[in-house]
Amino acid sequence: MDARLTDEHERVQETAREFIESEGGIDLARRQIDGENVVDDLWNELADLDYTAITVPLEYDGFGEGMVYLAALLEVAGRYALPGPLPETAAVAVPLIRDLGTEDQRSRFLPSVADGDLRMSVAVYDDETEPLPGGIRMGAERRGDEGTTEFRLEGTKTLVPYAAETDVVIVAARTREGQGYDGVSLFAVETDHDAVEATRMDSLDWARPMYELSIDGLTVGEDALLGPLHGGGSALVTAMDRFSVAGTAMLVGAADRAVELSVEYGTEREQYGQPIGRFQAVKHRTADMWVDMQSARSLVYYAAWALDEDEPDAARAAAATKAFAADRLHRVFGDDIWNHGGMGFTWDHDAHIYLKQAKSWRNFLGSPEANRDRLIDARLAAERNR
Amino acid sequence: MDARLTDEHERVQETAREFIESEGGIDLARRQIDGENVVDDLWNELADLDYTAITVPLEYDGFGEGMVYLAALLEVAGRYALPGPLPETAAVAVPLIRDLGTEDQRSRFLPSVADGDLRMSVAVYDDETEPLPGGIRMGAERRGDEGTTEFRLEGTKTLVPYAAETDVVIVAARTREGQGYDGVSLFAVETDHDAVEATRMDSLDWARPMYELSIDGLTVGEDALLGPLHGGGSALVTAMDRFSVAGTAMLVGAADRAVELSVEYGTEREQYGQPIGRFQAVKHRTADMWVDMQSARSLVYYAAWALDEDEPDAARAAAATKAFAADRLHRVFGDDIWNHGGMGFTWDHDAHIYLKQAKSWRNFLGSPEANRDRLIDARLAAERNR
Amino acid sequence: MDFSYTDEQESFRRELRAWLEENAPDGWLEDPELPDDDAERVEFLRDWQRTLADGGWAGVHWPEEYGGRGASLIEQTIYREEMARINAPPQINLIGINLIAPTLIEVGTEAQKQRFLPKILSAEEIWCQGYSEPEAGSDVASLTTSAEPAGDGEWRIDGQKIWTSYAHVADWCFLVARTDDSGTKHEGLTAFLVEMDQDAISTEPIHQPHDDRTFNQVYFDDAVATDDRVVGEVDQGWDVVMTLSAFEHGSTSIYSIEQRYLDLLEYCRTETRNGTPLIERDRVRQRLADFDARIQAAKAAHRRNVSKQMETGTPGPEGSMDLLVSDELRHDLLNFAVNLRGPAAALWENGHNAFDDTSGYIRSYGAWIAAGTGDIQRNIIGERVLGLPKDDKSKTSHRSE
Amino acid sequence: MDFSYTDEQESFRRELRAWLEENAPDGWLEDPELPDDDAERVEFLRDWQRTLADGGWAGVHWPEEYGGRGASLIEQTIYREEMARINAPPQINLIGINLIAPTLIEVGTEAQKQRFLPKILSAEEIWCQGYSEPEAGSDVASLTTSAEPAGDGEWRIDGQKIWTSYAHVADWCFLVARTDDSGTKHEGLTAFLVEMDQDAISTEPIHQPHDDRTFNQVYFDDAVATDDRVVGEVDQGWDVVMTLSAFEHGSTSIYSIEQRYLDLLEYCRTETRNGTPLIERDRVRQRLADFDARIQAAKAAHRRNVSKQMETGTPGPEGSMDLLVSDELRHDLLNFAVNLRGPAAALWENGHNAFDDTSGYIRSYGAWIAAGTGDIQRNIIGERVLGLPKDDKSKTSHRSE
Repeated sequence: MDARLTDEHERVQETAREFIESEGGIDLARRQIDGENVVDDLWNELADLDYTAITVPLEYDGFGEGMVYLAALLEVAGRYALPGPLPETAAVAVPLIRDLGTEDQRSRFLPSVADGDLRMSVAVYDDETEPLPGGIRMGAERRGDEGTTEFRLEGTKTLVPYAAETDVVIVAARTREGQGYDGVSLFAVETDHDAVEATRMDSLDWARPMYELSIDGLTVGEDALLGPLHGGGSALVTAMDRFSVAGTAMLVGAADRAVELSVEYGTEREQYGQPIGRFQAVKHRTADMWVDMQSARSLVYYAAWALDEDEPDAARAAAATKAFAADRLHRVFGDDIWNHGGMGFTWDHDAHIYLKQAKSWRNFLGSPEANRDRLIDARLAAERNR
Repeated sequence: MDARLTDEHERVQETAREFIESEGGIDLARRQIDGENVVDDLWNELADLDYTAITVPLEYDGFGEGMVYLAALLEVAGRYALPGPLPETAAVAVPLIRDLGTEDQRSRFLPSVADGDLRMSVAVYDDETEPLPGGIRMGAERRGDEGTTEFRLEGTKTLVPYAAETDVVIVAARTREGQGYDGVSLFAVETDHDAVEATRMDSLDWARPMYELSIDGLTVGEDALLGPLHGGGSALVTAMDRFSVAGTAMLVGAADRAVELSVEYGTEREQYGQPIGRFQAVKHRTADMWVDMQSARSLVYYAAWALDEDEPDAARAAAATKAFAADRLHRVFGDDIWNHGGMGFTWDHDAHIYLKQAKSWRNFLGSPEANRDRLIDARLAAERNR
Repeated sequence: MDFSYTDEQESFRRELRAWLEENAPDGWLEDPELPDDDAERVEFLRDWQRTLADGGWAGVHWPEEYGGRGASLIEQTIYREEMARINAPPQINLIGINLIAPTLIEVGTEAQKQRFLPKILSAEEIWCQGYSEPEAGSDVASLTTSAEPAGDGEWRIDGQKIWTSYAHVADWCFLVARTDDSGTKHEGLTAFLVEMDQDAISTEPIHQPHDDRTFNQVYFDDAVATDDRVVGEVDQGWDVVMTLSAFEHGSTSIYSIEQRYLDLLEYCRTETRNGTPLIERDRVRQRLADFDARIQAAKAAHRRNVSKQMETGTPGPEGSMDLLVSDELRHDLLNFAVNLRGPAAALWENGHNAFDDTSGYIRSYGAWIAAGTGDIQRNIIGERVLGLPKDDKSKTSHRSE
Repeated sequence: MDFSYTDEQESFRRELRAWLEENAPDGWLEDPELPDDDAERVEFLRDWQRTLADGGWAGVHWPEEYGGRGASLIEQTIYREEMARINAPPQINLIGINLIAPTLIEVGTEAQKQRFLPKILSAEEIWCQGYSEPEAGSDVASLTTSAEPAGDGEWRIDGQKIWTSYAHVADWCFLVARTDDSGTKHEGLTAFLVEMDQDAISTEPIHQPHDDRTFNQVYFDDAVATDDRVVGEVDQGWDVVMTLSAFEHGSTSIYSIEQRYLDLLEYCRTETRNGTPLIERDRVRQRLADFDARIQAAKAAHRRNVSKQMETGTPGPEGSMDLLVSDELRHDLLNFAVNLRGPAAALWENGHNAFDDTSGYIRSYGAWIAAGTGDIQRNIIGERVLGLPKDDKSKTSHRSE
């Protein structure tokens, strides 16, 4: 056992930090928030640094690394609320294609992702109020005879991150009526079809745009089907686990920064002739922020490791990570605002960027409540097998 | 509107306080805890002060006062964790007999209660793990013909407060199979029958003993039946509301005292050369204790008033009172221990007496969760009728 | 003890309710919505306050001689209940109505009253309050904005204020400046009424996290005020600050929070997830019931406190409890409301409107801070209500000196 | 990064598990219960520690030359996991094993090691720790118990200690006393090994809220210690205190908390209310899942911390996080467990046994305080981990000076 980041992980964190700082740090996110699209240029640079290749297998020109390595990097990205579909591409799409794809699909997508030529996202919801799996409704009608299977996709997916900034979106559709995830199939859909249109939604977190993705009668071949027909559900669940851990890794990086901001302000800002960090209310609140951040970080590392190692408790660990971190890290950012008084409640202070990110993530792909349900089911199953 | 205690309420509080202090204050509870029975002597004195007559109607030699007056008194009693079945007698049994009793029953019981000659309690549970109404199981078999109706009670009630120190226990039994409270009837059972035996249980709060009350084939006449046959449920629910408000009033008095203790200690005790109440951790925790206590007190007063006035939201207010206060006042006592450091975690410090009382009350006659269920049902019904 | 309203109080309610049904802005009762456009919104709110003033409902707690109704604290509570019931638009000149006018009535000159009160009431002149400064925060007495006599009965004001609500639309500012720095920080302050329409005053909006810009920085660069605009005595401004802050504690937002809660309850009855109304979920019911109990507790506590004030006349430090409880309740309620939206919590709602939950939840962080932060309320309760030893470092804010 | 155990570490676990299955007290594995009677319980626990010592499992982290196994921090973690798995009886001489012996090994004389270590290991001599005093509380350096040279190599000790666990059964006390009061409060302290069997020492049990009396007040009235019982240098006792307190931070109770949680989970699977298992209730499931996540987080954090210590060798102030998280978790879990009992929460359970939830829940208040209180842990984290400005008034306890 050595439950620390390796020297290599720490090196990549340091490099990433230097790189993002040199590009302006959190100003990248602020520019995105102000309406600029910083993703295209940024992505090329991320590719130059090989970050897009991290989770791509060696045989497809990648580094064959897993969630731990990626989480280490995403912590740094989260510190700057870095725009771009890095979690979607590297934590969700690449492992799905790696695990489910045919040789043809892998060759088609993975080297391009590694090179930075292809960005990917994932579209699950058809209804922004229904939790999963109920929120998956789009039908994909099977056509053609045995030899020439085709699917016709029709409908509108919602809450698709970065849909307009990505080339391929993995779309969850129902190919068969079924309970829960049964009957769900995954399709890799290229976004530059005429029949596919992305419309920007008013995402709470303007640094991470969300889109409606309307698919107006798009016919795709069997080569777009990712994994077994009707049987994409379990892979989707694992993909969402990876997404949850990746997203939480970003929030942990942000929370680490929020603690720093509170410590800096608590040391410098004086009220009544004293640095405010000397008041126990501020000091203890900041200590609690740090404890919550370290706890969430520990869960992220463990879950990332368990996913990489295919440990039997990987799903439980991912569920615990999201269930634990969602509201607690949200509170960390709120407490940072609070520690800063009036200065914290301004657009110029970074906490609101993180706060909105945390709130956006809370219910996305599974609320803490839903994850607690999953967690306890997994725990009970494990105990029965002991 | 004048939502304050009246001068008369305040006078009775002052008198009660002086009286209890003169009797030793919380040492009465400590003597009871140490195994002495202080109830008998104390009750005579309470009767001399007319406290036992407060809720007895004027025409039965009482004062005809209601829950507000009683709550004001019980706050003081709670401050000293005063032993004795005062809530059981004055808040539960007397109003039940007043509201449900025949003229004969009223005349038989109420003047004796007012005089201090009769103490009463209430027995609902047959199973100490089942919440109500499922916990009411004892059957009362109807016997005899029309003219000479009798009931044969057989079984063991549990968690009966002060059963051995009371003369009459109101026993909830099932006279008919039914859902929920349907089929529940109430019987006034005298405890000095040979067929009735009270066995002390190891109550968490030794100042308020609990008993198993075994009834070994006791036949009672129709004059023991209180209220309608099969239809005692709704009166029992209201009685429990009164009990909840009365019990919470005692806890509020205790919490008021706990705040005082923390303030005293925070002012006197020095650590690192400073009174510890100057540290914000202690100061803010104590402020929160006070806020919770005042909030619970406000709910008690409102619910007591609403019960007295038969306001349409009386049940909702009682449910809110117990739901709000149970865990929060429990935490007030825990925080008082905490503020006192090692000194708080001793038998000599009073907080543990209050803490155990709060924990004993938490689930008794309805957990906070069950009360929240009731509250929201009542609120929804009220909103539908707006 | 009596928690119910008298017939007379109920008739006050009926009169107000009838008036509101007659005079609420067009369509408001069916669908309360403020104009999106900033300028339109200001105009709408000015109109609304003028309508209130014309009906005698703008400053109900003002004495009748100044256009009020001399409403008792209990009637003011009824007023709040009724306004909350229809989600009434806010009074744009609330600072003037609730803080500045009562202060002028108490310590202003007769000429000041005659000059200012009518236009405060009708919102013809909107007011802001210049207290906070970048380096002073909640420690108002440390302010450094200076006012110096410039001859001819004029004062020259220099300095910077921050967190000034409505400064960008205000016609007048109730400003506290330092006129003598030789004494302790509470000495040598003076309160001025400063006209905002001067070249020497500029405002810069502060961009807030809910994408709103109603707070401002205000720069004074040789701004002018005349002797007759001094409130109270020169160098005795701290007394004026204390007079004004006593009025801050009389308020409560519990009734508007209750209305939000009832709206949320209705949402939970009608909104479904997987075909089941939210209200049927145990976890939703339990949370709603806890909010219900907290609101009932806060309302009962407020009524007890009002009853006490009816006798004593002064709001005690117990007002800190209402602020603490209300601010946390509002925040928790709105946060919960956003979470209930499901995956859509990742989206803004209704274009950042004043009445949507998402904006409200973000704004609630600001409300916490504007109210002086829970830390300060807890200091006030600990020190002034309970008598715990004061930390000489942690003054319990200007509200309570 | 690797959270798994090596084969070697797993074989340590297998060896221990096999030994425990062979050597646990009779019937313990089926039904772990300590004797009710105080004297019997002490005898039972002495026997158990002797059994552990005989098997080489009493002081696994001690060097082999003193009867330990030189177990690494990771092996110590495995040891805790396995002990928790069977709810093993506590080691009665845990203070000796975990704190005093390691301190003697580091700073004691060879004669002290030879004399004391074997009997600590076998529990032939039980130890207590004399730090806290009525007026000193968590501020250990303010202690006033004095030791003065009385000639012939003897010291005379006078004063009073409080919260001294096991003093009523202890044979020896690790005592810190003031030998020079001319300097600052951290100077002039000396650590002594004091034999408890003297007329000049009396103990008085402190009655605790869970009706236990394992804490004591200890009175020293001209008690004697000889020169060879001084640990470290005379007047340099603070260094010894610091050496000992470093060992306090190496511990964790998260594995026994996890075992409690698993027991509670089992309870919820089998226990019904209204005919339905508790585990099927949404509100129960949600709470259990939250505990589960908190426990997983604390375990992962502990492993990260242990991995770091394996390199650095010293437990950092991060140990405060483990204390804070564990103490709150234990309390919340036991409080919840009691609440789950339904109306029976109004009763003691199983006669106040060490393993019942009700006693545990009450005892958890004491554990909080004994651990130095969350306030102090938060000070340590704020000041020593995060570097926030130190309040000269709020020393972060003797643990961290």
